[in-house]
Amino acid sequence: MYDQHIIYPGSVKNTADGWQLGARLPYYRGQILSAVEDIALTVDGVKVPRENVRFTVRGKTRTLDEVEATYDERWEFGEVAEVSVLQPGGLSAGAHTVTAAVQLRISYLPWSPVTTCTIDTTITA
Amino acid sequence: MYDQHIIYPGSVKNTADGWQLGARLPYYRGQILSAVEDIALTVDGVKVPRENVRFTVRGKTRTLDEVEATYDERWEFGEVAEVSVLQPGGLSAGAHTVTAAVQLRISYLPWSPVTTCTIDTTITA
Amino acid sequence: MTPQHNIKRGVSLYSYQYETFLRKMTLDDCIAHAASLGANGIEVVSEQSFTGFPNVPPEQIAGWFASLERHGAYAQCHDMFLDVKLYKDRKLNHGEMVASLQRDLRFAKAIGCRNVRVIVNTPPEVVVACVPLAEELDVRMGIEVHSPFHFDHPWILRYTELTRATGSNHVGYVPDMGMYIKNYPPVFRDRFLRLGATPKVVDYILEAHQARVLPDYVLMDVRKMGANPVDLQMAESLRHNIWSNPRRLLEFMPWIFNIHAKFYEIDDSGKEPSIPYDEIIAVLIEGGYDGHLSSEYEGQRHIEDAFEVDGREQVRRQQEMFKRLLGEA
Amino acid sequence: MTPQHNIKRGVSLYSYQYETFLRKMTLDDCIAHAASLGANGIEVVSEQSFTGFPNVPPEQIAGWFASLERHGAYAQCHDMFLDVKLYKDRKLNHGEMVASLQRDLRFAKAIGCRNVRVIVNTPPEVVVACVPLAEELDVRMGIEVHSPFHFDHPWILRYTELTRATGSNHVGYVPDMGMYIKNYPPVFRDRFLRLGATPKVVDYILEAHQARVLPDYVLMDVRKMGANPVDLQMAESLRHNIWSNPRRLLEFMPWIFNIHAKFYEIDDSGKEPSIPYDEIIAVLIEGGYDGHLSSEYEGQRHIEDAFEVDGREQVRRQQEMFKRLLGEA
Ligand SMILES: [Mn+2]
Ligand SMILES: [Mn+2]
Repeated sequence: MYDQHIIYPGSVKNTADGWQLGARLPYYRGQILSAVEDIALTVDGVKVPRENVRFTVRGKTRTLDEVEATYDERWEFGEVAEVSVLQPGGLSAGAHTVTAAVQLRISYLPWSPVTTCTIDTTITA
Repeated sequence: MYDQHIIYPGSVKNTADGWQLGARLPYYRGQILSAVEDIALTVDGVKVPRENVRFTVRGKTRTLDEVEATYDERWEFGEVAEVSVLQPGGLSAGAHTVTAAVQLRISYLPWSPVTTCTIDTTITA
Repeated sequence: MTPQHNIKRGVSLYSYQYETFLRKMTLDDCIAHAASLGANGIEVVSEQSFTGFPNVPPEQIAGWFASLERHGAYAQCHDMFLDVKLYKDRKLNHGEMVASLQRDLRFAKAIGCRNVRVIVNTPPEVVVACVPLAEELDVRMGIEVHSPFHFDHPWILRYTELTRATGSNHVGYVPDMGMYIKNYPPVFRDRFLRLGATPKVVDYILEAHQARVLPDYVLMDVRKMGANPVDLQMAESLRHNIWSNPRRLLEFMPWIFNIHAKFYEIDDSGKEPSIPYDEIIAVLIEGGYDGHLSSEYEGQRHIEDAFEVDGREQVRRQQEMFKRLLGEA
Repeated sequence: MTPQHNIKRGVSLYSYQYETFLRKMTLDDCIAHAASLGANGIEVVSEQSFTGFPNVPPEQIAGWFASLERHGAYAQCHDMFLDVKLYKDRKLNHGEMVASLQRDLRFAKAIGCRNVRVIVNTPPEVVVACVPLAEELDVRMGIEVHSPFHFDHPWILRYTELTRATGSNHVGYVPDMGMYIKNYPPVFRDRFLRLGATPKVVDYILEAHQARVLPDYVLMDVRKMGANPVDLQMAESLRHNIWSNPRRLLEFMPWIFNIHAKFYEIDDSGKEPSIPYDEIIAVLIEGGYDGHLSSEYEGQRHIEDAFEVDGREQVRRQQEMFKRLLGEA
């Protein structure tokens, strides 16, 4: 659910040390960060290394491993988190296909569902 | 069920045109022959071609294809059928491992269970 | 003090199948054994105890009646099957299924049974179509409510809806007590262990069963534990051996014609470790059940790989338990 | 003429989740909409409607009460979750689970709810341990009896056994009407077709559902038909969306504190094509139910890929149906 809404419209852009997007939790309630097992990003079919991904809510930035070890902060329902990638130079100018796959550990399910969103975007030089 | 009892004890022997064994139905009730989908025989790891197998109850011998098309005759509960193999010369003298795998189409199950029996036997010259 | 009741005891000859298969017991031996325990209502899987079904040789039928009479027993129930998959390439159509059940009604009448166990895969429409003949013959059709089905399962709900609409008292149920697996049967557990189940996984499954966890979830958890194929088979067994509430029998009591007193083992203490017959019999007495408790021993398939099967001893033990619980002491 | 009854109407704000997620509706908008339909009992998934749970900023709580008052509504039920898997490497222990539920009881009290929906994966022992606090706060805990569970499922039977043994009237049930899927939901079917299900397989599944065939068997049959992954997903959906008998609500009526009036679609004729609310409401009236019918729209996830979601219109339609069935015309 909310698959198509994970990546916030028009949010992909380059930053000083890479690029970023706005991401919403594909679930019907906010989650404690420790339940977010992965946010897997792919650009034009190439996987972004997990260790290069950063997650930011309410001004605090964490690695995905730190996210998994955070028990007192939430990714709220419908909240747009900043998901950034450390990648010198960022994305090249032009068209790109970006995928975000969010894996959540849901306490009442024996598996961890993965929800995926793919969009086409254009980076202007 | 009845796995170990499929091949009747001491029943493997050579015949004029091959060899045979006595076989019991691995099920708790007699079956119309059409429900017997296969009696797969293996000797020392080598599969006997299905077309060489014959099935005999109450004096009438049938190929396995004929068995599948027989709607008015039964393999009764606990009955020892003669299962024979057309194989010039029969089994060589000496020790053999013989497997019989019976596949039945059970009307109340969505799959056709296979029950297997393996014995060691010795053919005397 | 056991309250007054009209519950009768009987045996399904299914219980002696292992000995019958191996030709260690004849039909007469089976009847004699049941009757020797005072379990005089005889249930028969006709395609197991006779040959040539449905054209059983008249000598066999005559022998059946002679045995019953000789031992003071009587015919109680014929267990019917529906060979929907008689033909490899198609299923029987409605008319053929109706003809098949009608054949069984007539057969039951011929061997003196007032009850027919209708196998659970029989479509309710087929049973409904046979009501007129059942009434004419005064033979009653009871669907075998068999685990994983239970009285509140959609398949049985639909059966109830369609059959009660007939208003007939010749259509109802033969509940199989295998739907009341309160504790995981030790003979199942031990067999899986012999086949190579992982002790740690086995313990997990037993705990999950006690906690009544959804079998789908147990399966997934067990997969994550690195289960081997036997472990998975054991986890799957939770799906097919359910626990439900024996008190649900009460609502259907007027149409319960016979009970398959399924058991996997009566242990040395005289109890079925998995099926709570004390609870079940209390409910039957409360509901005024007046049919048979028909012993149905099914432990043989779980022990045959390692132990000698002794259907007689097992039936004897279960009947002793029944006598105690029914106040026949 | 509808018989007299005391059934109240309400809405779970879960119904407006899509609009809330997209920031098209505020909490006040949600409450206002429900109240505009006379559905004044408000149920809230607190981790959806508030932030910072369980430390919700006081302004938000104040805003909640202000909205309720402004629109003439009131707090009915807080939907609680149990994060058993908070830690990746271990599950919460008993004490931690009890603390978690106690936290939710206090939260419910703080936002004015007399009822707490206890999520179905909560172990009954945890609920039992919280009974004293529930009584002290006068907040009632109702396990959400949610498909594939139902009142006669072993997991719920065990819950009943352990919770009734407390003798407390502060522990019971919040049944979710998704366990009464009488007809396969058209929105499920259409979505599977859009995703690439095979029309012939879809027809087979729909027929099997009507005939109440065991889902395990449907899955195997469908595999034999050469099902694709979407077909298999659709067949799997039979396992998780069950039909059971609404009359089973009667036995538990004294401990039913709230009802999740789950629905997937109210069509142009004003009916839920899959869940028979006419039957359900007749049973609730018969049983003297005096809690809420709390609208729980869950169609959004089945149509979002192809259609505009309109939770307000769907809730409005369901509430119109309720008014009709409750005789509020
Ligand atoms: Mn049975
Ligand atoms: Mn619900």
